Parts: sequence; C-alpha cells; structure tokens
Amino acid sequence: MAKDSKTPLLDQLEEGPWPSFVTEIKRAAEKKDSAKDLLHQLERSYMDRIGHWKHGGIVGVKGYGGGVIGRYSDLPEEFPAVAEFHTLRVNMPSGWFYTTEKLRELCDVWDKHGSGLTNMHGATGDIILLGAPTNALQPCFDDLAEIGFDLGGSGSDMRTPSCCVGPGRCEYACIDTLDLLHSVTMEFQDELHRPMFPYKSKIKISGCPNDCVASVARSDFSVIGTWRDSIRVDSGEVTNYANEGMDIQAEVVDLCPTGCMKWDAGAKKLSIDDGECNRCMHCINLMPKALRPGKEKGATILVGGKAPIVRGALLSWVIVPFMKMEPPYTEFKELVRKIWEWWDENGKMRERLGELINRLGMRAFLKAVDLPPVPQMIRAPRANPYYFWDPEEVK
Amino acid sequence: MAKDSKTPLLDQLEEGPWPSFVTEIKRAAEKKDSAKDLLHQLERSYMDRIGHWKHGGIVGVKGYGGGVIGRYSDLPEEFPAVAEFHTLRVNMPSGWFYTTEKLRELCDVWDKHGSGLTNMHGATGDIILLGAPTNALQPCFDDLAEIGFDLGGSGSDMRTPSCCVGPGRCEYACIDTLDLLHSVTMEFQDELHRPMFPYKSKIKISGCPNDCVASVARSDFSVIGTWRDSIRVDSGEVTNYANEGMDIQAEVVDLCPTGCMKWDAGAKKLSIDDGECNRCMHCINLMPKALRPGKEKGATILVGGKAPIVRGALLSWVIVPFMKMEPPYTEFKELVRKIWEWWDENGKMRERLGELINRLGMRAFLKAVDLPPVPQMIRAPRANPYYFWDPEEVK
Amino acid sequence: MAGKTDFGPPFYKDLLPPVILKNYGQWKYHERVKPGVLKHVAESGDELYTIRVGSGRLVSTDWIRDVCGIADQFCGGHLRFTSRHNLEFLVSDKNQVEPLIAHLNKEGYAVGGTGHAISNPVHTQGWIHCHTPATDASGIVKAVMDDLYEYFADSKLPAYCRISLACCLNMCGAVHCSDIAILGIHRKPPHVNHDTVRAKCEIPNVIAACPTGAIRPDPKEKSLTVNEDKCMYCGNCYTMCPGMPLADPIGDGVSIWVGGKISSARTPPKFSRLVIPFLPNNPPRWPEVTSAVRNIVEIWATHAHKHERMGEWIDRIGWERFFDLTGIPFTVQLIDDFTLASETFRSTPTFKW
Amino acid sequence: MAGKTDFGPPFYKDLLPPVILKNYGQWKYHERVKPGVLKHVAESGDELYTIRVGSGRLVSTDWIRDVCGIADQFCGGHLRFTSRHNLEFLVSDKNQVEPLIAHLNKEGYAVGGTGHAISNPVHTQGWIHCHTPATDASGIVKAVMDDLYEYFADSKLPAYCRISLACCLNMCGAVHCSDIAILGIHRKPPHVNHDTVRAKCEIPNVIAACPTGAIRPDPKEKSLTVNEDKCMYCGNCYTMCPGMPLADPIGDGVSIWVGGKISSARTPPKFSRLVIPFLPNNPPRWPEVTSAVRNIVEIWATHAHKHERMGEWIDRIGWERFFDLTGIPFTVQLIDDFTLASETFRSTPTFKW
Ligand code: SRM
Ligand code: SRM
Ligand code: SRM
Ligand code: SRM
Ligand code: SF4
Ligand code: SF4
Ligand code: SF4
Ligand code: SF4
Ligand code: SF4
Ligand code: SF4
Ligand code: SF4
Ligand code: SF4
Repeated sequence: MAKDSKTPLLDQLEEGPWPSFVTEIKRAAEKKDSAKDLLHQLERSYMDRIGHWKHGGIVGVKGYGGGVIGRYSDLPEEFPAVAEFHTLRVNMPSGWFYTTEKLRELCDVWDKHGSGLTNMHGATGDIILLGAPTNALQPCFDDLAEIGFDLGGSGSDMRTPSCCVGPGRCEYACIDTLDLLHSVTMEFQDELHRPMFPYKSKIKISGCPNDCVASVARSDFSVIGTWRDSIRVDSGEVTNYANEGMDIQAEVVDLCPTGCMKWDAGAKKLSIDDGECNRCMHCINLMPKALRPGKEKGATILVGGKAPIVRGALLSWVIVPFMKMEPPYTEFKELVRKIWEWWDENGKMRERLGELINRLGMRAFLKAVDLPPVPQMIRAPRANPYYFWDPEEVK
Repeated sequence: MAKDSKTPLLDQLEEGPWPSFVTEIKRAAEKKDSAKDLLHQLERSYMDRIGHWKHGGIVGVKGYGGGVIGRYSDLPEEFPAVAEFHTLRVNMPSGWFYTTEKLRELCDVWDKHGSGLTNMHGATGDIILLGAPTNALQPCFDDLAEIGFDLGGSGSDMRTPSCCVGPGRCEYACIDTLDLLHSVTMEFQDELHRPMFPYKSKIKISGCPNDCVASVARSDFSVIGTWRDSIRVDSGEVTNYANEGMDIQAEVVDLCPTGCMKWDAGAKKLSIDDGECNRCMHCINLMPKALRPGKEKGATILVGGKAPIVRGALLSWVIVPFMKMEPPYTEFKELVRKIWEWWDENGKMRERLGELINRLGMRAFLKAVDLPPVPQMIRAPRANPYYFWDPEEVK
Repeated sequence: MAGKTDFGPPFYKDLLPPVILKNYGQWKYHERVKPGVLKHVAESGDELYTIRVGSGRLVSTDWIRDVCGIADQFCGGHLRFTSRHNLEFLVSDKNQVEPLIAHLNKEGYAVGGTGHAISNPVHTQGWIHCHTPATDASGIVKAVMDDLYEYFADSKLPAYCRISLACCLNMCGAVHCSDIAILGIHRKPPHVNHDTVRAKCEIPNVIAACPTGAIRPDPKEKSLTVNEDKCMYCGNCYTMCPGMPLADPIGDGVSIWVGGKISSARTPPKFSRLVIPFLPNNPPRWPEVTSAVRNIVEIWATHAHKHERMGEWIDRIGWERFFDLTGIPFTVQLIDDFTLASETFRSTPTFKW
Repeated sequence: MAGKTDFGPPFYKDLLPPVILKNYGQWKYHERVKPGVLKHVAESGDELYTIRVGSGRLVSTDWIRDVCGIADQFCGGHLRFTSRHNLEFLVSDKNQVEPLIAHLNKEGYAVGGTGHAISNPVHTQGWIHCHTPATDASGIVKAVMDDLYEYFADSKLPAYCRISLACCLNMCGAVHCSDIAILGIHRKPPHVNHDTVRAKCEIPNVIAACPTGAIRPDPKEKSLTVNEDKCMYCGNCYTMCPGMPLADPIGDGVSIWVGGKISSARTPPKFSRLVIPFLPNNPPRWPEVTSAVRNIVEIWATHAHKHERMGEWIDRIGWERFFDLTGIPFTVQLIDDFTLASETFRSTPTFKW
C-alpha cells in the first residue's frame, strides 16, 4: 500500500485470497470518473463509518415503471461524478447461462453509458449495472434493447423471477426450471415492468427440495420440483457406495427424517418404504448414482416467503402439494394471476402476500383462490378454539 | 329404565361400568329437593340440548371477596329449589389426603346446608360444594370454619393452589410439594380470599418434570421439581430390569431425547453423560428401581400458563432454571409477590400474567422482577431483527 | 366462631396415614403391581399399596360416606384423591390388598387407571352448573368412559392417554394439553338482548372483552351490536354481560382435539390440536363423540410404538398420515387463523402423499 | 429501436453450451471430483465438468472480459453464474479440466465452493450503493472470506455452511435462513429532519409504515415525531421518507445470526437466530466480526456430526449448550419480544445446565 495512497483503508482490502471488489473498482476507475468517485466516497464511508447515499427519487426509462434504482450522493460537491449514480436492473437469462459473446456485448454497452461496474448478479438475480447518471439511462436502455437485454423489476411489481440450474446440469431436476422461468417471465412482462401491486412480488423456481435458489425463504411464490411415485433405486450402485466406504446406516438411514429406510448391512440391501418417504432428498443427495427421484414429476407450490419488513420474515407455505408442470404452464400462470388479483384487491400498501394471508386468514385465501384444504398445507392443525363457521354450515 | 320415569334420558346414564353421576344425583335427591330439581332441570337440558343456568351475580360470605360461585336457574318457577344454587369452593388439604373422620364432618355440614352434592374435586383442586341458596352460604361457611375448612379462590384473586402427591408417596419428588403448597396457601390468604388482581392467578406445584398436577399448562406460576447433579444409578437393578425382559436399548436409550445414554448390551452396562441429560424423567420412569433423580434438588419456576381466554392458551415459560426450595420458601414467595406487583401495576383487566408478558415483552418483565436472562429461558433465540437498545448501551 | 377467616385448609400432616408420616420423602421406588394397584417401597423397607378407583367426581355425601366406610375397614381411615379426581385407597398392610380389591369389585367400584391406561377424564360443570356450556360435561364423560372402560381397567395401551373435557372454550378442564380433548363449542354469535345489556352490563368492558373486536356500541339502542363475521363464539362477552347468550341447540356441540401432553418425559409439553371441528350434541350418550374418540384411541394404540404418546406418534408419522389412518376428513376449520397461525403452516415441500 | 419494450431476457437455449443442449434434462448423476470441481454424467454417457470460481460479485467489465477470455479458451465460449454469484466454467472436454484449473490458479482465481464448503456469501450493497445500510457489505464479506478461505478452497466441513450478509434489516441478502448471517443493524432511532419531512414525505404513509406504531404526527411542526421507546430502528420510515435518516457511526454495526437453513434435506427450512446482538463497525477488516464468525464455524465443525448443518447441530445439543461451547454471552436482546415471541420461550423444565 503506497504511503501517499488516497484510499488507505480500502487498499487493505486488496490483500488476501478472496477476490477483491476494491481492485475491481480501481480497474473501472482507470477508465471512469464515476468509478473513481465511488472509490473515494467509499473510502470516506470507511472513515466515517456511515453511508453517503441519499434516498433515490424516481428515475427510469420510457414505457417502464421500474427497473432502475435512483441514487444520489450526499456529498455531490466532493464526488460530482456520483452525484447521480443510478443502477439498472437487467433481466438475466434463465439459470445465468451466458455465451462470452453476449457478455462482451453487455460490457460494451455498459462501458459506453455507465461506471463499468456491475454486480454479477444482484440478490434477486438481475444483472446489476452499477451507476449511471440520469441522462444516460434511456440511451443505455436503448442499447441494451438492441443486444436483447431487457430490464428487470423494481418497486411494487413482479420482481425478476429466478431459478436453479435445473435440467441444464442437474440430475435432480423434477421440473424444467429454465423453461418455466422463461415462460413465466415472458407471460408477465407487464407485471414485471409496471408497478401495479400493493408491494413487490417474487417468484423463484427450484428443481427439487434442495431448493438451490432459496425460493422458500425469499419469494412470494416458491415453485419446488418433486415427485409422486417411488425413489428409483439402483441396487448395484448402492452396494458400490457401501463398498467404497460409505456408512449407509449412519450417514443415510439414520438421518432419514421419516425413518422409512432400512439397510441390511449383511446383504448390503437398502429398502425404502416409499409411502412414508417425504422426499427430503437426503438419501438421494448422498448417493446420486444409486438413487433418483421418481418418474411422476411435478411441483409443490408454496406462497408467502419474504424478508422481515414489515411484520416479520416468513417462509413460504404449501398451497398446492402437487401440480404438473408442462408447457405452456397454464394452470400455474392462472393460479398466479388469481392470487395476484386477490392480493391486489385486499392488500394494504407495503403488505406482501404472506402478510395478507396472515391478516385475513389462510381460509379466506384458499376460498378466494379456490383451493381445497388438505393436510399437506399444515405442519399441525390449530391449537386454539377460535374458529369461524359459515352460517350456511350451522343448520 | 321405568317406562314412566320422569328422567328417561338421564336414566340411560345409570347403565354401564363407569360410575354414574346420575345415580349420585338421585341419591342426593332422596334427601334434598335441590338435588331433585337439579336432576329434573338437567333432564330438561338433555331434552333441549341447552343449559338452563343464568349468569351468576355476586354472592359470598362475610370478609371474603371470593370462594362462592353464584348461580341461578333460568326456569325458577319450574325448579324452585335450584332458583338459587350457588357453589362453595372449599380449599382442599395438600395432596388431597383425608381422614375419614374429616370427610364425614364435611359431609355433615354439607348435608345440613346444601344439596348433598359435591365435586371431589374441582378442576382447580377445591372441594366443590355444589348448590346452596344464598341464605345458606354464611351459616354453611361458619360451620365449615368450625371443622377447619376454609374457602378457596374465585374471581380475580389467587386461586386455590394445588400440588402433586410428592413426598407423600412418590420417590421422584425433588421438592416437598405438600409442605410448599401449605406454606404458600397460608402466606397468601389475603390474596386468595380477596380479589385484588387484574384477573385470576394460579400456582401449581409438581415434584418432578412428570408434572402430575399439570402445572405447566394451567397455572400462572408453575413450580416443578428438578435436580442439578447426576442421576443416581444402581447398576445391579439396571441389570435386573434387563434380565426381566426390558429392551433397554429400544425402550430407554433410543427414547432419551438428548441421546446422552449408552447401553452396552453385552456387559449390561448403562452409562449416562449427565452433562447432556435434560432431566426429562423418561429413563427414571421406566426403571424406578435402578435410576433416581440426583441429590442436589430444587425447582424450576415457570410462569404464564393458562387456558385460551383471551389471547390464546399458553404453556408456562421458564424464568428461574433452578431455585432451592426449603422452608420458609422466602425466595419463592418474594418472587411471587414481586411478579404480582408488576402484573397488578401493568395488567389490563382480564389480562393474565402470561398475556401481559407477551404484550410488554419478556425483557421488560425480567428487568422489572430483576431476573438475569439465561439461555435456559428460551427454546431458541429470536429470529426477527426487531429488538431494542437502551440508549445507555449505545455509546 | 363467626368471623373467623383466613385460617387456611386443614394441615396436611394431620391427615396423612402413619406409613406416610413415617416414610415421608423417603420413598425409594414403586412397582405397578397390576392395573389399579401401585406399590411404593420406602428406604425403610415399608410398603404402601395404592388401589385406585374411578370416580364420577360429581358425588353425593352418601358416596363419600360409603368410601369412608371402606377406608375405615381396610386403610385405617385414610384415603386420598388424585389430581384427576380418582379415589385412592392407601393400604399399608399387604394382606389387605386383595380383600379390598375383592370388596371393591363386589360393590361395583371401578378399579384401574394406573400405568398405560386411560385415567379419569378431567372435566367440568356443563349443564350441571355453568352458564356458558356448549355441551354437558358429566354426561359425555360417562358415555365415553363406559365405552372405553377396558382401557381404564387394564393397562394395555402403548403409553399414557389422558382424556379431558371442557364444556366451553374457557377450558376449565385444561383440555388444551390432552392426548384427547373433548371441547364444547358454540357456533352461533351471541344474541344481543338490549334490555339486559342496558340494565346489567358495562358496555366498555364488554367491548374490550372481545378478542376479535367484533363488538361495537349501538348508540341508538344504548346497547351493543355484534359483527357476526368477526365473532368466533368464545363467549367472553357473555361472561362479562348476561345480555349476550350464545347457547343454541343446533349451534352447540363438541369438537375433538388430539396430541397434547403435559409431562416433559421424552418430549416437551404440547398443545392439543383440532381434528374434528364439530359433532352434534346428542344426549344422553353422544354416540358420535364416543365413536370418534374410540376410533382415535384404537388407531393410535395399533400404530404407536411402545411408550409413544398420541402427540409423539403423530409427530413421527405426520398429521397428513394421521388423517389418513383415522379416516377423519380434513376440513378448513382445522387450519389455524388466529394470532400464531403462521407457525402452523408447512414451509417445506416435504410431506407425505 | 427506441420504444421496444417487454421483449424479455435473452432466450436461455441460445446461451447453453452444446453438451447441455444435447443432454438437457438427461443428466444421470454427478460426482464431486475435488474441491471446486463437479462432474455431471448424462444418460448418453457425455460428461460435463464444472469448475467453480469465487467472485467478489462487484466486478468490472474488465473482469467480465477476462473470464470470457478464459471461457473462450477452455469452454467453447460458455460460462454461467450460480445462485450465490459464483462463476462456473463449463467444460465438456475432460482434458481441459486440469489445464483450466492450472490457469485459474496461476491467475489468482479462487477455485472452490463445492460440497461441504463455505460458498460465496450472498450479500448486498452496503456503503457501495444503498441509502439505508448500517454497515458495508462487500468489505465485510471480503474480510470474512479472506479469513475463512480454507473452507472455500477445501470441502472439509461436516456439512454445507451458507454465510450471508445484509447491510440492514430489509435483508436483501435473504440472510434470515442462513447457517451464519451477518446483519447490519442500527441502534438509534431516526433523527427527524422536519424540513425534509414537510417537503418530501406523505405523513400518513410514513406513520403507517412503522411496524411498532412509534411514529406520531407533530402538528406543530407539520411533521412527525418518533416515540423513541417504541422504535427498533427498522428504517422503514426512512425508506418512505428521506427526512428520517438513522445511520450513525456509533449506533450502527453488525449482528450475528446462526442456524438457518433453506434446503429440506433431512430437516425443514429454518430461520437463523440472533446470537450476537452487536459488533461495532470496524473497517476495513471488521476483526470482531471475522473472529466471531470463525469461532462459530470452528466450534460447529468440531462438534457436529457428519452431514449435520449448523441448525441441526444446535437442535440436537440445545441452545444453552451452543452458548456454552462458543463462549458467546447470552444477552437480553436475544430473547424475542416481537409478534411470535411466545413460541420461542421454553415451556418445559428440561434443559441443560
Ligand atoms: C440490489 C439488491 C441487493 C444486492 O446488492 O443484490 C437490493 C437492494 C435494495 N433493496 Fe432489496 N435488494 C435486492 C434483493 C432483495 C432480496 C433478495 C431476493 O430478492 O431474493 C430481498 C429479500 C427477499 C424478499 O423480497 O423478501 C430484498 C428485500 C428488500 C426489502 C424487504 C422486503 C420485505 O418484504 O421484507 C426492502 C425494503 C423495501 O422494499 O422497502 C428492500 C429494498 C431495497 C432497496 C431498494 C432499498 C430501498 O428501500 O430503497 C435497495 C436498493 C439498493 C441500491 O441502491 O441498489 N429489499 N431485497 C437486490 C436486488 C438485486 C437484483 O435485482 O437482483
Ligand atoms: C368449577 C370449575 C370447573 C369444574 O367443574 O371443576 C370451573 C368453573 C368455572 N370457570 Fe374455570 N373452573 C374451574 C377450573 C378452571 C381451570 C383449571 C385449573 O384451574 O387448573 C381453568 C384452566 C386454567 C386457567 O386458569 O387458565 C379454568 C379456566 C377458566 C376460564 C379461562 C381463563 C383463561 O385465562 O383462559 C374462565 C373464564 C373467566 O375467567 O371468565 C373460567 C370461568 C369459570 C366460571 C366461573 C364461569 C364464568 O365465566 O363465570 C365457571 C363456573 C362454573 C360453575 O358455575 O360452577 N374458567 N377454570 C373449576 C374450578 C373448581 C375448583 O375451584 O377446583
Ligand atoms: C396420583 C397422581 C399424582 C397426584 O398427586 O394425584 C400421579 C401419580 C403418579 N404418576 Fe403421574 N400422577 C398423576 C397425574 C399425572 C398427570 C396429570 C394429568 O394427567 O392430568 C400427568 C401429566 C399427563 C400428561 O403428560 O399429559 C402425569 C404424568 C406422569 C408421567 C409421565 C407420562 C409420560 O410418559 O408422558 C409419569 C411417568 C410414568 O408414567 O412412568 C407419571 C408417574 C407417576 C407415578 C408412577 C409416580 C410415582 O412414582 O409414584 C405415580 C403413579 C402413576 C400411575 O398412575 O401409574 N406421571 N401424572 C396423579 C394420578 C391421576 C390419576 O388419577 O390418573
Ligand atoms: C450451482 C447451484 C445451483 C444454481 O443454479 O446456481 C447448486 C448446485 C448444486 N447443488 Fe445446491 N446449488 C446452489 C445453491 C444452493 C442453495 C442456495 C444457497 O445456498 O443460497 C442451497 C440451499 C442452502 C441451504 O439449505 O441453506 C443448496 C442446497 C443444496 C443441497 C442441500 C444441502 C443440505 O444438506 O442441506 C444439496 C445436496 C447436497 O449437497 O448433496 C445441493 C446439491 C447441489 C448439486 C450437487 C446438485 C447437482 O446434482 O448438480 C449441485 C452442486 C453442489 C455443490 O456445490 O457441490 N444443493 N444449493 C448453486 C450453487 C451456489 C454456490 O455458488 O455455492
Ligand atoms: S434445486 Fe435441485 S434440481 Fe435445482 S440445482 Fe439444486 S439440486 Fe438441482
Ligand atoms: S428422500 Fe428423505 S425421507 Fe425419503 S427415503 Fe430419502 S432420506 Fe428418507
Ligand atoms: S410430579 Fe413427579 S413427584 Fe409429583 S407425583 Fe408425579 S412423578 Fe411424583
Ligand atoms: S432423564 Fe431423560 S434426558 Fe436424562 S438420561 Fe434419562 S432419558 Fe435421557
Ligand atoms: S368450561 Fe366453560 S362451560 Fe364448562 S365449567 Fe368452565 S366456564 Fe363453565
Ligand atoms: S362470543 Fe366472543 S368473539 Fe363473539 S362477540 Fe362475544 S366476545 Fe366477541
Ligand atoms: S439490506 Fe438494506 S442497506 Fe443493504 S441493500 Fe438491502 S435495503 Fe440496502
Ligand atoms: S425506524 Fe422503524 S420502528 Fe423506528 S420509527 Fe422508523 S419505522 Fe418506526
């Protein structure tokens, strides 16, 4: 670290084995004033132990209500190149697959209009183009459109949905996550681009209960692949795992949450009582060569997941135990629309779907969207006696 | 059942192996008009499928604010002998132990003043003297006092506390439940007899975590015996259980919730990692000859248990993991007083202690009653980030 | 003596049998000799036999005198009651045990309730004495226990099974943590009697008492109105105000809850959970209730592991399997919508079909 | 082309490498070849090697071009990113695997993050770009991962360990279900700037946004006041109204949460739970945070069974034992007092000393 460095604190973050974002900012700073001012404003934050951004006003591009996050420095005199420093959220392709060609096109556009800094990717999944002045937004978007990149969501709209790698590379995928994602994104372009809801709404799609896209925790609609029939067992491969030293009793059978597996250590025979299996994936995860999900595949739909604002974080809740998921995914899309309609009609401002269901009751929700109550929806029935009767039922 | 019986429905409940309350009412009805009218009013309820009692006004005996439940028939013309049919709640002795002499005295008093019907006992534990007119209450109480029976609680007071049989007959008792109960009852006579609180307050005392008096579910103060040291093991007796056919691995070790036991089937040796034992009692319950609670005994204090009214049922919560329990039980009594004071100051009408803690927060409660936070109080730490800081702490 | 107050209950030590006084706190172990009979052995070697007898709880003074007679004959004039209202004869002379049991059998007493049995259902007043019941208490208990008597008289279940009953959701029977709870419920909102309300009720208190905020002032009537959509028939308003009765022959009935537990043995205490939202009041023998209870007991007894309480069994197999095995239909009322509802929803795709 | 809208993201099929297009949905099994390297085998027998590379996520276009160059050289011009922002090189020719890794090592890329490792922490903007942060994001992540690098580069933990960071309790990093969550927190109420409030804020919306009802109108100022006792610094009001900033060099810092989980493998998803309520912001390397995280990771790694996630381990041993083993002091902030608080209290005398 040079003695006369102007960023002595940040410079320390160029050391160490983990890739350094400071190095990246510095690389961009060589070409872009905004990146340079970002670096120095950040150094100031490191000294002050406080952020130096102001609440963003509404900025955007023509025809869209979202996709851009406005941001202003609170030290614009000192750091004029980041006085306006808005980010564009660019909708990533399904599964974050790229050709180098496509990525280079993207870099060219961004070098032309913005700071040259990005997040690959944002926590929702978008490509985040990090920092451009207001007047660069429209031209930047126009150039993005040219190379086939559209904006993602922000504000009270459907946010950019995302999915796990699924059939692209994973043998566990019970649904075509990549295709479903693309189809859903295309279906709901209007909802994605024009805030129209009480608050944000997120859809995430995982191919199996491992939930590699964390849908259950951070999406209003969690779609998780599963199967209805039996785990497919290749006994020979089970034996191989055992022979290679896996302690099948301790590592697999004893950790099966339903206790539905038996391991005959002498005969090296594994048996599964599939009726009692809850498809937790553990045994399959440990022995992917020997065990595979069943063949009658589909998805469980859960709703309501979200972060803590305003009434506390929620994990999504099962509302459809099993739905076939085949193009054009009409049943799923119709369900989403129906649920949005109910939410839109009943939700207060800044009330996510899960909070609305909590406020009005799961029963009202199920009735409104016409789903039958089944025990798979619950962990346990109610423990309190405060339940309602329809006067019709009391005769 | 006689064809011309006037209680054809109730008569059917005289059949069958379980003791019949109808038979009991009929026995009393032979001597008492009120019992007879009770029988017939009840038959009417069986026909109408509806109760025939009116909300009770306030009735009682001199010097006391509680102990009597007022009750009036809503068919006083038809059943004049139960037009007024109040019950007296009589404080039972610790552990519901009686001499026949004492019980006969009680019967004599009740035959003199009331219906001759009782509940042995009420759900709170009192002797319930079931049904007397208003003018009989005072004389009845005077005669009760004569034979040494005092009233129990009702209304917004301390309710009659109760305890398990404990050291009277149970080898598991870690505290002297009978003595503690008597001492507490005597200490809080004023609180028991004169409603002074926002709502009812209950104390129940069990000698060990089996909780045979269900304190955790139905008392604002649950006192449950426990120990701090190691389970006492008589290895010879363990072996005997095994020899007599107990499958110690399956029935004991595999059901131990902490997994802290090991059974060497060959050597017939049981070992316990006492540091990890949570004193659930299961192993002791199964092998009382072989295993016994440790020697360093005391109680865990839990508070807040209650039925659903108004905000939902609660189980009591640990607030003191371990308290020595020796006469005169000063520490416990002082804690109870302190908690009552806080509740009295802050509680709304009809707000039980547990609900108040829920409303104001466990932290406010602990601070007010000066108890240190320890992890034994919780099942898990908070999952939401909505916590407060004292400005003093933020410096 | 008039005016004497606050003297408290009889002193327990004056009521204990000699064998207990002698061995107080010095009990060493116990054995379950046979159904209904416990043997406690003290450090001193002394033995105490307990013979447990079922009680209808609602008993006459004649009955008390009867059992006192028996206690005089066999137990030196000592007896006790249990926390579940059973009667216990305390016998210190081993030779008296069998004669006592023979006598009890001859006189028709119900001996049992120990060990892995169904003991006396804790219950409440019902139509006998309360003003808010949605059902009777003693009647259902009698019908259910007649039906399940074999499980009281014998200890043949996988584990304890505690049945309780409360005739309204005040839950005086503390049913909320029972293996099987029978709970009276109302299903119709209170019917407001304006005259009574005006005469007898403090309007702000009644409004405040409603957990769901269903009650509003009715300024025109100087009384109250109930928003029927919000009312879940808890009867709190009626407790505060006699002008708001909600009992109704059609509306009232019984709900069934399962899987609760008090003891901390193996697993912590648990609340009971709703499985049958409504069964009609069908006195005198409530056949719908007795058969629902028997079905649950028997399915549990058939499927549970040894020492596995109802709730522990259900935790192991899952609620979806419970509904499957018992054949009980899953209805929307079972899904929680009160304060902590979200804790009961399933946040995982792992469940059984 | 101006005015073209709603055309959506690039079509994924146009971006998949040939081996994936050919074997799409036909993958048979995978092996974890070594840390950072996965091998997927298709029904057809085709193999696909994935080499995973850690990314700082905040990257320049130069970096993107660099990795594109590598992908051109070794992967036929194809690459992808993961749901945790790692970079993955997709190699269909087995012979390219080792040369690629050698190249990556030479160029200083971080290969790892597969299997029982600590993968890339999902994180957020922090002082880089957001207006509500209580801490920086990228800086802490860099410091923590430098410190824990061995667990990224090697797969030597008992199970997955997911670390996430969010710079305020909006939790954009979705940290609430992480094995270890690092969460920025404010500890001082918003400082009301009346002029800004008057000029820029819709007062009713701001009031409505406060989860604790701490905000009242201030009619005199035509602005707002905050009841400081009720404020828990969520920053909701600031999101609605720039006149209520709450950032503060002393007040702001970091909290640590543990035991969350997303996957349903073995046990259902779980929330993370607070174990350290506050650590100061100490840039550039937040030593208090890195050592707190390392301590937790190591205690877990030492004590957990194989395949036992952080939360599963804690569930087995109990929270009291967790605090014991880690030496983390138990403070009153850890006790819940929000809506579902009572669910977190202990209703049993069974716990460990
Ligand atoms: C950029 C991003 C963080 C990142 O560095 O990756 C982000 C940044 C912001 N989030 Fe977020 N959120 C981002 C993903 C998330 C996620 C994760 C996810 O989507 O999977 C969550 C949790 C999941 C969820 O939605 O529940 C998330 C939960 C929030 C919340 C709380 C929402 C709630 O219901 O609890 C807010 C508060 C709000 O909406 O006012 C919020 C608000 C914000 C705002 C807009 C701040 C504000 O109040 O104006 C941040 C703008 C920062 C900036 O200047 O760029 N952000 N936010 C992520 C979006 C990138 C992308 O599009 O790919
Ligand atoms: C007699 C008894 C039932 C019985 O048949 O055994 C009983 C009877 C009544 N209870 Fe109870 N409760 C009785 C034990 C209980 C218990 C069990 C216990 O104490 O262990 C509970 C549950 C534990 C608890 O307190 O949480 C109980 C919870 C209630 C409640 C709900 C309290 C709550 O906070 O949820 C009410 C409602 C009220 O207070 O308005 C209530 C109210 C009533 C009233 C006074 C009805 C009323 O609202 O006016 C009943 C009078 C009936 C009558 O006419 O005799 N009773 N009540 C029990 C008292 C006998 C005794 O003293 O031994
Ligand atoms: C007499 C009584 C105490 C009293 O002061 O009256 C009592 C007495 C004994 N209980 Fe109990 N329990 C008594 C009510 C309870 C209750 C309360 C209740 O049912 O309302 C419970 C909690 C029930 C629950 O968990 O829901 C209770 C949970 C236990 C347990 C734990 C059972 C379990 O595995 O969960 C044991 C241990 C055992 O059974 O080995 C136990 C064990 C015992 C022992 C063996 C203790 C001993 O060493 O003497 C006693 C004989 C039990 C038997 O019946 O075989 N006692 N016991 C109560 C008899 C009530 C009755 O008439 O049936
Ligand atoms: C590439 C990626 C999907 C994607 O579309 O990007 C992915 C890929 C795989 N996951 Fe995952 N998971 C990915 C994020 C996740 C997440 C999400 C997260 O961490 O935010 C989870 C949930 C984490 C949680 O529970 O908190 C996740 C939970 C799992 C599990 C369950 C682990 C467990 O025991 O709880 C498995 C099974 C296993 O590890 O055997 C799994 C298994 C796998 C397999 C083995 C699936 C397969 O057969 O190909 C893949 C390689 C895993 C590895 O790294 O060794 N994947 N996986 C994600 C890589 C993120 C990264 O860069 O590290
Ligand atoms: S969620 Fe399942 S299908 Fe998707 S990548 Fe993860 S393991 Fe594969
Ligand atoms: S998927 Fe899970 S529940 Fe099913 S057999 Fe495998 S380990 Fe058991
Ligand atoms: S609670 Fe414990 S001490 Fe009391 S009777 Fe029951 S088993 Fe014995
Ligand atoms: S008391 Fe419970 S936790 Fe302790 S050793 Fe016995 S069974 Fe295990
Ligand atoms: S449960 Fe209800 S109806 Fe029954 S006695 Fe208690 S308050 Fe009365
Ligand atoms: S019965 Fe209960 S919910 Fe209905 S109005 Fe009365 S107090 Fe309210
Ligand atoms: S977590 Fe908070 S501070 Fe960080 S990016 Fe999200 S909203 Fe901004
Ligand atoms: S920071 Fe949150 S709690 Fe505090 S006043 Fe603002 S909105 Fe309310």
